[in-house]
Amino acid sequence: MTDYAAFRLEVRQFLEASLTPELRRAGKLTTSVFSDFESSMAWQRILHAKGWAAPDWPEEYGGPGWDIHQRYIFQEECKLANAPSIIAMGIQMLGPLLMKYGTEAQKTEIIPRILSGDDVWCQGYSEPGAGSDLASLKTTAERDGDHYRVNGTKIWTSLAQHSNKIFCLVRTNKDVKPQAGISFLLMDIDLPGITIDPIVSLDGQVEQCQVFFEDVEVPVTNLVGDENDGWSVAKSLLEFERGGHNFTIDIKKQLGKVRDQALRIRGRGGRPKLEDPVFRTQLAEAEIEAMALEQTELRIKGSFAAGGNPGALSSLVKAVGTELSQQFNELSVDAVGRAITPYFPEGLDPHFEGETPVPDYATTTMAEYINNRSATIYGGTAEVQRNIIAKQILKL
Amino acid sequence: MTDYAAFRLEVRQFLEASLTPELRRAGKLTTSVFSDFESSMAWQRILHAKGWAAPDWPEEYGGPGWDIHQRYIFQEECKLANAPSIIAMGIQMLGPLLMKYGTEAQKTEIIPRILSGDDVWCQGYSEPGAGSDLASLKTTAERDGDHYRVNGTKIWTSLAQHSNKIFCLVRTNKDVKPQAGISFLLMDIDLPGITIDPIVSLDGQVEQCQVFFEDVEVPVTNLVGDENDGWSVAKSLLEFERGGHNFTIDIKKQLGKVRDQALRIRGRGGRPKLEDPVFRTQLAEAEIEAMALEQTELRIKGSFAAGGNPGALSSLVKAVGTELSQQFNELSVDAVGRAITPYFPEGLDPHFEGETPVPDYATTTMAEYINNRSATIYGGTAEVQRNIIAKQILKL
Amino acid sequence: MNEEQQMLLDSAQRYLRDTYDFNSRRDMANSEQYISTTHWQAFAEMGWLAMPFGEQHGGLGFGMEEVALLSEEFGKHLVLEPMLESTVVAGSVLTYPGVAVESSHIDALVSGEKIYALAHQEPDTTADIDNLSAHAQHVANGLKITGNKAYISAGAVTDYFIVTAKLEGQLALFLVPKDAEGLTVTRYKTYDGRSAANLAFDMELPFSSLMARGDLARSAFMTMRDRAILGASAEALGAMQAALDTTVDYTRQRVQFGKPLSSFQALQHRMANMLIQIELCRSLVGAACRALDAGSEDARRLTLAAKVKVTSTARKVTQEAIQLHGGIATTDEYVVGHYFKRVTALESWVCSREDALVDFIRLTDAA
Amino acid sequence: MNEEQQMLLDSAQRYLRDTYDFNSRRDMANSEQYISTTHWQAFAEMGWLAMPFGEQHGGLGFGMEEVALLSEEFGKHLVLEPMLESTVVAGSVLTYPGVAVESSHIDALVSGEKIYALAHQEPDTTADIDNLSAHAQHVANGLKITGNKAYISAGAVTDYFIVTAKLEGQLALFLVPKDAEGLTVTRYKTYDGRSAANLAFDMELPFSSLMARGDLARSAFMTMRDRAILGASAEALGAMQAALDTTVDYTRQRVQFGKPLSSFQALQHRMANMLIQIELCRSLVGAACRALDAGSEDARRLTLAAKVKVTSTARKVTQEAIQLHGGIATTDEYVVGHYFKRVTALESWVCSREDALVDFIRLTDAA
Repeated sequence: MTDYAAFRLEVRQFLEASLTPELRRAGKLTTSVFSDFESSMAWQRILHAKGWAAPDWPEEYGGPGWDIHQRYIFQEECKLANAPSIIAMGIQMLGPLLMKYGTEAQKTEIIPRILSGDDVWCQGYSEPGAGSDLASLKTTAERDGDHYRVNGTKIWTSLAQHSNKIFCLVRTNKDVKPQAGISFLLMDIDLPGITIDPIVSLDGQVEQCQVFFEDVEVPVTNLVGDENDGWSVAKSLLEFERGGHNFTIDIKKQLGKVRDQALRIRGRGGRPKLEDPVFRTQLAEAEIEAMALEQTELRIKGSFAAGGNPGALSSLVKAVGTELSQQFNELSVDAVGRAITPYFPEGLDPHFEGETPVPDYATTTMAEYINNRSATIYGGTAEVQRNIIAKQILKL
Repeated sequence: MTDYAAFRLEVRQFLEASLTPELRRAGKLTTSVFSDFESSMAWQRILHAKGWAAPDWPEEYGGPGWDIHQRYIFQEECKLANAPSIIAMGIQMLGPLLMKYGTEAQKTEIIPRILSGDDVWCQGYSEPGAGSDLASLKTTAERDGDHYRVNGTKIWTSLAQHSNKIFCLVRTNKDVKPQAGISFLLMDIDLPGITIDPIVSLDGQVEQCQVFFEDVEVPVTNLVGDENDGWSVAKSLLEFERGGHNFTIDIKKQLGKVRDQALRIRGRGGRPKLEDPVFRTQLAEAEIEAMALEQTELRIKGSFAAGGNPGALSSLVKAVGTELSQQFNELSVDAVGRAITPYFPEGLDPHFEGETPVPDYATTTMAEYINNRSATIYGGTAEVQRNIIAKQILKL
Repeated sequence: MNEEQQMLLDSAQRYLRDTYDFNSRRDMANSEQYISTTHWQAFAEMGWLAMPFGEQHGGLGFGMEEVALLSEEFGKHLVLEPMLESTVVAGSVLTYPGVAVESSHIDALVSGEKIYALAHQEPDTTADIDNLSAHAQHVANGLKITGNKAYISAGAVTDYFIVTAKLEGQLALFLVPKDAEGLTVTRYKTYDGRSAANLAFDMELPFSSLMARGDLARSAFMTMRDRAILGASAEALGAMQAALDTTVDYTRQRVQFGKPLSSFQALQHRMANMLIQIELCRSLVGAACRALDAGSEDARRLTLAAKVKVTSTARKVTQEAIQLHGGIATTDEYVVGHYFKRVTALESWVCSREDALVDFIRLTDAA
Repeated sequence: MNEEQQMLLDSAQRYLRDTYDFNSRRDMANSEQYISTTHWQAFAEMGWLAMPFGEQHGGLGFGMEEVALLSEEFGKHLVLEPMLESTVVAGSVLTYPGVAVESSHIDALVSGEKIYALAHQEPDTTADIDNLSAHAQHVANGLKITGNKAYISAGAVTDYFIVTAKLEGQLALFLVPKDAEGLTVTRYKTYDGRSAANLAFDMELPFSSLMARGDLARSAFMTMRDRAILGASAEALGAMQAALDTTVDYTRQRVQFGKPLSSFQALQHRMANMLIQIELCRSLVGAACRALDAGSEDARRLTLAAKVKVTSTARKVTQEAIQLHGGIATTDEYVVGHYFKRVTALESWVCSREDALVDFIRLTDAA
């Protein structure tokens, strides 16, 4: 049996030695699922050198060969040590998908470059006007000899401005049921005919883009899976996206942060806000929800480990994890009060060294609150998760 | 301008003089919208002698000629003085409906007997299998000369066991759209072919019945409104039922009750539960909701008084009033804790004088909690109210 | 689930399905009897009353995990017999290491011959352990104890009460037979179809009736409370799962406005929310039981968390079950309202949600 | 609504519709200017900056009802200019009976020539009036005041700060020009597209800068707070109503799974709930304004109730508006997220929900 305590110590020592103060600052200043881009990539390169860049990957593809508990410990320690996040589109999404559906050529050419960070991938799924109804997508890829000619647009493409590659769902057949005519296609992002429009988010920053395709020629060898079979490829990816995340780790971090904030803010009577019985009770109730979520994630992990398929339970965890995380955002907002108001984006740059109008403990609070509203929208909205539960578990 | 303070005093003095201890006990021991039947009727006779049995009726029908504020004051004072409730089916529902749709004969014969309590009316609307979908009702009335022959069944008929009259919605034409073939019919409840099955409610008591009709012959003169026009008659009644109630009065009473309970129960550290800051805060939040509801009721009253039609706002008040009232039930349950458990129906009889295993302040708590779950079901469910708001106000 | 647990579950499901249909249960609840001696004997014969006891007591040595399995089934069938009160709660005190009690009592409990119940709650209070009015003092040949206890679950069928009182400023636990001189037992039914009693006492007891005092009494009490919380939570879990299942079935069959209710998206989302909340409870109750059985450091904190979460969820879920049914659910002859009444009674049994939350915060901040 | 109110509302709606479209507002918020002097001048010319002042100050003598009408429109259009901060809040203090201030200040405020704002909040605290760190003491030619203030709304465009500090253990109010010696003003933008400032000071002021102290200061402060609460509540009401209207429009147009979003019952019920909650807020805000204008005994209690209710509702409604829109609402170029940011900033402005609730309880229990 694996000695998990020893493993945790090993991870902790590695993080201690490898995380520079700038990287830790980047982790601390993270206000969404993405950290500062350069910091993320720098951290990925460090992890890659150690063989730890893709904790979930099998050893044959360069994974560390960890079991499910080791992966959890690793994630948890990274979070506690304020490591920047690793960009998910390559390692979490495309990598596993290519292992399952990719050709040999795709596996040998693409997967190593995902791991090393030589390629940065972004995801082209959503379209303006499609939203939760992915099957209604309109971007077309017409076969023309050994190429597809791609026309259309994708939206909410995170980090497209930093990426050199994009994977897309495209319509290759209009004459069948919506879901039957979709294919999964890989592209270089600098192909002629691709343009990228950054989208300013509500927090004032750019994380997402709209990508336009005008007569873009893509070799047919860039297809993943069979032509018109992109829907099943995509669905498996949605499941990675939904089930691959350990919400508890993030939420425990949030809990610690709120406690810290509520200790630093003086409430009525000059006593720490944490001693206010009403606030303390709300925090305890949220903590109990977090414990319930944690135990549910452990149940799912146990079921995975026993070879089971948690199925729609991952929808449950997605719904609860995102909503609970939003609840912690609100507790943070309640705790720090007026300190959420300053808009001082310079202070979110890990390299900034000047004075800020907002105290350390509240620097990211408002941006996190704003950005995390998306958590119940992307990767299947809260409503879609409930539809899935109603259909697949309750059979309604 | 009316001197409302003087009016309030007059009402208060009358109540002081007229409410016997037994009647007040009946009021106190009320666990649903209905008080002990005999007490209600006794109180109605006393009010009738004073000319106050039907506060909302115009003077020509024997109403006291009060304006909207006087009626509110009267209701409020009755509630505060623990008067038993007056049964609504005659005075609140059928009376105003006959004034609007009744024939002259119906007006002169029926209305005075409603007022005096000589007739006790019950309502036959719902059917098993119909629920919120009133238009799908199946009880038929076939024309046969100067009679209808009625067959079918009605359910949730409150106090049928105590009534001598019933008004019903019946289907008089099956060949048209469901809503178009409905008529509104009055019946003696002792007609041959009518049988009454009491329904035991969840609190162990009987308040509602199922009524069966087998070839019941009803004179056509008992029709209210035109044949097949029962839907518009019924709809106006639903509006009386929805808008006629001042939820704030009941809820303020509940608020006072919870405060009293929370003062009597010792919580942690032996201090009154009311001093527990978490409970006190919950109570304050509920009180603020009650204030918002009160001000909304006043807005509607103002709009009524100005000749306006509050329309779907009465759905809003019904939804909020019933749900808030349920919230106060829960606060009571939280306040008294384990004292809700004894089932001791003898203690709910206003004439009972023995010992009970449950303290005064908690005698009705559990029965109220149970019975009030129906508040969001009858008179248009909480969901139907939201459908109405979505359709009529939001135009969705 | 291991093989033993599967066998226990199978036998419980079989027995309850075959003998414990809703109508028979309802007749029993409405009768003048409080519990069925036939069922009680059957429970004893199947070993259910011996479950958590060690082999030295003729028990099966099962842990809270197995108690929870059975309690969950009891919740689904609204079982009236006081397995939790006697076996789990009283049993936990009687067998707590160091507690002074004659072994014949344990034999009587395990065989089902006698029923035991905790008498702790006092009138006009919540169940705070530190503010008892009942008090005891030494007298010539034993102890004199004076006070009132109220709302004792299963109290009408109880043979021996475990009475809490202050003795010289400390918590003390007494074993008191129902017919003790100076003890008045007022028996009555409860809204969840069970029985209860209030006690008024001013009685002299032999010294042997003092089972524990001081730290021992306190730790026996707290251990008992953990088990009561988890047994009740598991029962509530069964009740709310059954309430959801009933609701799902009903909405599939019930047609309104030309479509089954189950096809309305607003209702689908509400049932999905019920399921989500139930599953979260299931995770916490399971984890707390395993932690308790393993003697883990975080067992009590998980137990209190389970109490808080299950109490709110069971209330909400059973309310929703009634609302989604409509009128039918407000009648005595339909099952779903009985789940609502049962979980309401469980809310405050032995430990209130509020007490659990306060203790949870205390434990959390002390860590 | 009376004729004067209708005229005010009409002119506000007209002006804002014609000149304050979302894109111009967004450009202004993203520019290096904090507010539009053109708008500010227009506000002054239309008398909006004079609204609540008596005729002796060249004002219109309007009450909170009229301020609320205008604030609600400001909320719908996300107006950036500090009418609430300067006219309503600072103006309330400057014109409070007994407060010592030169009338030229009021002229400057009413004409829009100068902007005034409250500097009360301190770093690392909530806005508790009884726990100020800033303090003043008498010195040779006046007073020396020392301390820090933070997150002063409109602070970057403010000419005069109304600074709270303790003087000999009592609350005192000072009027401090932005360029006072010993005062450091740190100006910055806020997430809701407006400006703010932090102050650090260790300065000597003439005795004339002390406007009020002790009971007078306290009652001027509390009156100001009532007005700030209701102005902010009305603005939040406008913002949440606009958020709902936008959502209703959007779901009518947006097709998913072959149907407009607005036809999904689950979404209809959620929008109905938004409407219900907004209407409840509207009732409370209206009642509180009328009570304040009439000097009713229950005015403060209604005001605090409005604060509590509006704060929770505005948060929930604008969150729902984003959720029902989906991705589009998380972008800077779409209006609905800006309502969310604005009501979030209003939550803690001058008075937090928590403070309002505690004071509400205090008033209720004292009655």
